[in-house]
Amino acid sequence: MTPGSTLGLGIGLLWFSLLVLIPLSAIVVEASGGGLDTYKNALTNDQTFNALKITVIAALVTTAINMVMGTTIAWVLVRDRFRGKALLDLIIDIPFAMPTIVAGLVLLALYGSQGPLGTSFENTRMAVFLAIAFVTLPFVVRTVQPVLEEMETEVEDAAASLGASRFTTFRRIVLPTLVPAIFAGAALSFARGISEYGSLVLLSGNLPNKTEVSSFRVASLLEGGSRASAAAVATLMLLVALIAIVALDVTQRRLARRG
Amino acid sequence: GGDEDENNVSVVGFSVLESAYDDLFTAFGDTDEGDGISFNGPSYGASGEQSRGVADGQPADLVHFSLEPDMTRLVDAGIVAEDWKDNDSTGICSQSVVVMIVKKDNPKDIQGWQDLVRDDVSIVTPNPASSGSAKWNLLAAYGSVIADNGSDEDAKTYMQEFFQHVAALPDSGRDATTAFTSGTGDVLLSYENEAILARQGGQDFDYVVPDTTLLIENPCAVTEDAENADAAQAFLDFEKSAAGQEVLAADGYRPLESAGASAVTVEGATNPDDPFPAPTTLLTVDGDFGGWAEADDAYFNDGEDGEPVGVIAEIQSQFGTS
Amino acid sequence: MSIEIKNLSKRFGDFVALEDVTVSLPTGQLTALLGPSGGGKSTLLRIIAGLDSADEGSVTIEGVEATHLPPQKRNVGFVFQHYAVFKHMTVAKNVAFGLEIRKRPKPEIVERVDELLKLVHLSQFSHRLPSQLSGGQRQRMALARALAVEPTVLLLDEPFGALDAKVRKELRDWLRRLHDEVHVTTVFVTHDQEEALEVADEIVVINEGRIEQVGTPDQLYDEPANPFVMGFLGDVTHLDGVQLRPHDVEVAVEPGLGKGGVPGRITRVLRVGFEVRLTVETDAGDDVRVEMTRTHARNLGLAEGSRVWLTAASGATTVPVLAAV
Amino acid sequence: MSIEIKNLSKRFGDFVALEDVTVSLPTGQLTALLGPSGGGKSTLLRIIAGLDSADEGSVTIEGVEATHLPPQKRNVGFVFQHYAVFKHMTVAKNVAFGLEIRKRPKPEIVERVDELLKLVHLSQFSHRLPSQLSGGQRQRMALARALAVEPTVLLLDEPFGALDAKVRKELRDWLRRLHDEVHVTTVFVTHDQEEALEVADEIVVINEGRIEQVGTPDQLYDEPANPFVMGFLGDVTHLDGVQLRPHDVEVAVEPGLGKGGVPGRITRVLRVGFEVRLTVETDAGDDVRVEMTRTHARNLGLAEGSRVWLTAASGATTVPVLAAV
Amino acid sequence: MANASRAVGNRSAAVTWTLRVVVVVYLFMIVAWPTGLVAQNTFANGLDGLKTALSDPDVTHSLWLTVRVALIAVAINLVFGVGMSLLLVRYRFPGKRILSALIDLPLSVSPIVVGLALVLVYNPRYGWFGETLSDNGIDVVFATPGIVMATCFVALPLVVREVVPVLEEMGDEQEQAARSLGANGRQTFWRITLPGIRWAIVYGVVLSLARSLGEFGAVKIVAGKSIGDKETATLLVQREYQNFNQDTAYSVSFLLVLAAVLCLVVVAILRPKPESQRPARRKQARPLVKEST
Ligand SMILES: Nc1ncnc2c1ncn2[C@@H]1O[C@H](COP(=O)(O)OP(=O)(O)OP(=O)(O)O)[C@@H](O)[C@H]1O
Ligand SMILES: Nc1ncnc2c1ncn2[C@@H]1O[C@H](COP(=O)(O)OP(=O)(O)OP(=O)(O)O)[C@@H](O)[C@H]1O
Ligand SMILES: [Mg+2]
Ligand SMILES: [Mg+2]
Ligand SMILES: O=S(=O)([O-])[O-]
Repeated sequence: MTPGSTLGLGIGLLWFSLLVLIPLSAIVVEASGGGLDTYKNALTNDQTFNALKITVIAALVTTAINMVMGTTIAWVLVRDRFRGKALLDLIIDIPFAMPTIVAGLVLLALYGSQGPLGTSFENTRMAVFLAIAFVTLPFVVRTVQPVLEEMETEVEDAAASLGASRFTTFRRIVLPTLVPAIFAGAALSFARGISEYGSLVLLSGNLPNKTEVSSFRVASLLEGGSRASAAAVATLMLLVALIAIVALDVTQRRLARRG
Repeated sequence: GGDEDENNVSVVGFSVLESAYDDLFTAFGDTDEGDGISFNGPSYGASGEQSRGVADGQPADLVHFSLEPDMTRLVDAGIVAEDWKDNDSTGICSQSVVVMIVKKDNPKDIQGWQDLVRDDVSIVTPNPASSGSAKWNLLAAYGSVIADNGSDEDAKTYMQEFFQHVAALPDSGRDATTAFTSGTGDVLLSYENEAILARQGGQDFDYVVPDTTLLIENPCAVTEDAENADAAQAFLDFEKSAAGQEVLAADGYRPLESAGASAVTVEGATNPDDPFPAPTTLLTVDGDFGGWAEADDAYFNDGEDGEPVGVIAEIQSQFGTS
Repeated sequence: MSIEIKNLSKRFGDFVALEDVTVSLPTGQLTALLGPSGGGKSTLLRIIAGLDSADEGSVTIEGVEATHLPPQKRNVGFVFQHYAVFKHMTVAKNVAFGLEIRKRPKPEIVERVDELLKLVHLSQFSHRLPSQLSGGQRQRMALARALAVEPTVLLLDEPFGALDAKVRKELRDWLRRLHDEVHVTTVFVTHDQEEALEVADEIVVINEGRIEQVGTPDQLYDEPANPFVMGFLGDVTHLDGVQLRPHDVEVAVEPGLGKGGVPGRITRVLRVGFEVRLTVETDAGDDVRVEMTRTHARNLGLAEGSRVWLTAASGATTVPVLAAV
Repeated sequence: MSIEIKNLSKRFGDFVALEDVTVSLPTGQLTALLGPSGGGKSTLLRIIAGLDSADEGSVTIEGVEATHLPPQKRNVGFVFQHYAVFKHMTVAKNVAFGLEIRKRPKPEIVERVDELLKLVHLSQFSHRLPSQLSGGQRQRMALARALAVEPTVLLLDEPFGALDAKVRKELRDWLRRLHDEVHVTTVFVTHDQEEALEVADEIVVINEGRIEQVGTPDQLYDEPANPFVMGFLGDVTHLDGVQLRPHDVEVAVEPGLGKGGVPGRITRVLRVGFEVRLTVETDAGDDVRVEMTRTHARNLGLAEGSRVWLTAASGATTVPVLAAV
Repeated sequence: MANASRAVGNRSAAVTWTLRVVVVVYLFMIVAWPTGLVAQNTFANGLDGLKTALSDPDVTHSLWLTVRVALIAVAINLVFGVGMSLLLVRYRFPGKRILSALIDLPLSVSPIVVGLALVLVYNPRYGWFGETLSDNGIDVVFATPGIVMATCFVALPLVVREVVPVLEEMGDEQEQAARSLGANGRQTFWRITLPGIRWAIVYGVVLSLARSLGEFGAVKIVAGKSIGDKETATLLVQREYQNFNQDTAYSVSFLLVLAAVLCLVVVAILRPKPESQRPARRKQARPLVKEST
């Protein structure tokens, strides 16, 4: 390290701490201020528990959908050729770039009772799934796509020349290669799903025990003045985010090691 | 907000106040006192949350909450003067009553408090942890039993049934309206003015003033460290004047008696020419619940400071919705 | 019997990659497909393997009409330049893959994999992942994998192209020896003429989608069918209006009888091993390259600046310069 | 004057990459650093350039003590194996870079760049981006770029390692000629002994962080200081307890006088160009490799299966087998 | 792929079409159609909705604030992102791996948690640093700095994630070459490193911009529900929608979606074309591949 880079690192770390690390630790400290009881009280509250349950289930279900659909989409984007494919490629990123509050509005416009489909998904579990599926759509696609692009088609040729059918080649050669990327995308998708807020504001109706997710729970505890309880739930969510990041880091390293 | 602007009054109000205040700002601007005073960056939200925000440092020259305890919090924090009640209106700026908002033509025929606990009815009311409207609604419900010669035990039993029928507890009065209009619940408990405002805004529903209901009194004050105390006070005076109350009345608020405002036609009221029908029994917090200082502790204390938990808060927590 | 290719053509869009190719690759031999980059070698090999399909023509493998068989039915082993290893499987699993596909009994698979890994000297690496092997080791693994299914023919597409010179040389010898042991019909692609000359029994020279010549290494070297083959198979220099190999230029230190040779002066002497490479600038100003043994050079007392007379050796393979590519 | 390296040592953690290296690289010459992979060649070159720093020892470049100078102060041209071209700049801009950094006047830069591009035969490509050049062209550009700043020494780290065989050979000759024109002190790293033998004036053999021998190509080839150098500089075979070069084995078709030579039978005959490579299996069961000219082989009538007697040629460079690496 | 082989390329037409249709339908139902509806709703009454919205000073205020905040946040993240990427790729220091993992953290933290975290530290009354800062006249929470910080937080990893892989792939050889040609550290950065990563920076910036323009939850917590000069466009969308002004909500949403899609189009145009549009890889790669073990 040169003196210049050490200074740069210092400034960078200071900003990162002020912006991210210290505030996130403040949450843990706030929640731990009242000892373990704060956690216990917060988490034994039925409404909180249900909110966490709904959130985890919704995140898991949508992540599972994303693993299948995301891989399929990535496959089609890399291996298929047809007119308008570039447009599809663009569309994938829209959920990432679109403001979440607008995402909720947009889904409401189609799937709400005033939408052209005649479905009235607002204030139902369906709405929660839909919103989370929308915002997490790009993650698996965007992690799997580059791996598929990198993958030498020669490997599939090799499997074919060794007698493997196309399905066997996919199952035994292609899929195992994609698995780390699929899981990396799934980790991101799950983390995002579990923390979703904006897209649900106008869509989910925030019904306790029914469509209320953990972010809303934190917001409402905060609005109700229960900062410690809010921090306790937030700590739990942070933990999940951390686990997701570690999982991501590990899978990426494994991918790299495999070379 | 608007720190840069010398004549700007920053307003912090409870959630449903916005459109009435917009009209008041305009009317005040036309008066001599109001000339040149601006109201950039007003903030509206659940009353309790807004009050906590100001206590936590959100800048405010003028605060207007749903109910007294939210003002008391600021008095305790030294942000509002102890003597904020020492005036003609005893610190109150606007009045209303608790009403029941129902679907168009009242398909479930909801007329009174007992109808709310019928099997086929689900209720939307905001969350008392953050919302002022919620506390008014719940007290009205509780009081309706007492007024019907019920005991406290009867009232508690009723409240238990009541909570079983609650479909949603949104954060603020306004959120509750949004939830109801987007299809949640059969009945929404809210301010009469909110019902009228929503109908003015084109929402297609009816509302019912039950026979027994509670008088809502929303307190207001200029803060101690207001950057623009004079302007804020001038606005407050205007709000409480006959002219101000007439503006508020047009937006669905029941005028303060002390102002001597003349009657106005209120679009959106069930009967625009007799917009504010008197209920058979009108409960008041001071008259029926011993004042807010007592009532808040007795009914809504969440027990966080180790004090006994309020009656309603306890029932609510049994249903896991807090 | 053998691999029979008849009137094969292949186009990519407008581009003709193979044009009416007819050739027979003999059973049990090691045949090299030699030619410059883009000549169509890989395309031909991939069509034999069924990894690409021809536009016209037919392929018969050991008597079986294979033109329309999918790759997995051809019983052909294919080894790719960049190995195409299955990265997520151990070495042993890679080798076992084809056998598992064929649902061979477990013990048989284990035994055969052991045997093959011994053959390619990778026994001690059987539990490693390919990423933990060197390039040469990976290529040997790819070979073992291809051999595992006992293919009737083994096709190798520039099997050593991605390796560095030293390893390439080693693997070359090793392939030759392996073939002498296993004797499976083998076709390998290369664009390195030395590799072809050293390893192959028979060489097929392909250029621009056409076959230029087929023959043993000696035939190709001594009797090139055309200037292209001559130039591609070895060094060529120009002397007196003909192309010939540098070692076919005879050097004299005084003018000979008759025409007397082309006079010139040595501008550079380079010794590599037991060979000496000279650059001679003729009086006409051309550079001629000459190769001879060190002994011969010493006997003639050649050094930089020496005056010499050059002639083509009798019996030298020569081609007129004008026709040169 | 020259590059003087004194008692240089370099460790990476526990690993000793260079151990007490002392060597002097002569001014104006083309010196090769030759050695196997991992020997420490790049490390030494990078320390000379200032891109790495030594743990101990000193570096003097053309009389200037340079041990602690940063790279930009050493006036050293460095050419990287993978070219390290500036991808976003045109060829001309790449070459001009060092001059622009030195704030030379515009017209001078233009003139010098033109001149250099002419030197490396890239004039017509001056406006292309590096991605539009072939590997060989990129490497020539990298060379021009390094030469632009008129370095006192030019360092090349396996300059042709990433190129394919044919281009590598071309560039090798070209580098030799370029050096004869420019005469800047040049050090280049290679692990290909043929490249070193062909191009260098002087060769430094490095192995495992130590210098094994320094000398001219002929010295190294004829008088290797130890078995490692012998083995690294050329093919080696074993005969009768000694190591020697295959072309130093003499072949007779009947037993000679006295000891009579080692009897054996030819198992393989391989002709590459004008050379013939034989494998002889001695009666003791060893394989001996022999090289001779084609004429010689023809005169002796050698073929697979011929019975022969082998002796070491008189004057052959030999090393006892036991000491072999 | 250019050399899609027969074994790989010509899967049965049925499978190809099924996958294609499934993907197109899914994306249409989940993304394309709903997004299109925003435009449709915005222009239901021609340009009136948009005109009305833009004549409301609160709307213009919020749009202007959003743009300003986004630009500041992007600028901060740009400097931080490029600097951090260089450090992470080019230098070794203890804790590097942890840092590089932690930098991704903001991607998976709930915006509400972000808001709460910032409030806990920067609130002027009880925040860890808020009191001191506020005593010195620096307001963070309930003021623009807080909104900027919240926005910085959520978009923090985007530049780093784009730049790090490019820096890694680029290697340091070009930089060393520049050093050996006489360039000092600063010259090397501006003339070699920066041009080498400029496209990655552009993508990072454009993605950050899209994300910053759209941040909602964290800002909502930090900004204090104030209308007008401390209300960002997304907060306004929520308020207007809940105040029964759907036309304004749709108009502002439309503008935000337009900005997001524009960002994506820019990225799509700038990104290097995928493999299929370059010359065949196997040929291109050959001279460069050297096996290492
Ligand atoms: N999938 C394809 N699409 C278009 N052109 C192709 C395709 N595959 C090969 N070609 C072209 O066909 C010609 C022959 O290619 P082929 O790969 O057979 O050459 P090669 O002799 O193997 O060359 P190399 O030594 O470089 O591998 C080349 O010009 C190549 O560009
Ligand atoms: N930065 C480093 N960290 C740790 N070890 C290193 C580093 N650089 C080089 N080495 C080690 O030092 C030894 C010498 O490396 P060097 O690159 O000088 O070898 P070389 O002779 O150039 O080999 P090659 O021909 O493969 O390029 C090698 O074993 C290498 O692994
Ligand atoms: Mg090929
Ligand atoms: Mg090296
Ligand atoms: O704004 S409320 O306090 O009425 O929710």
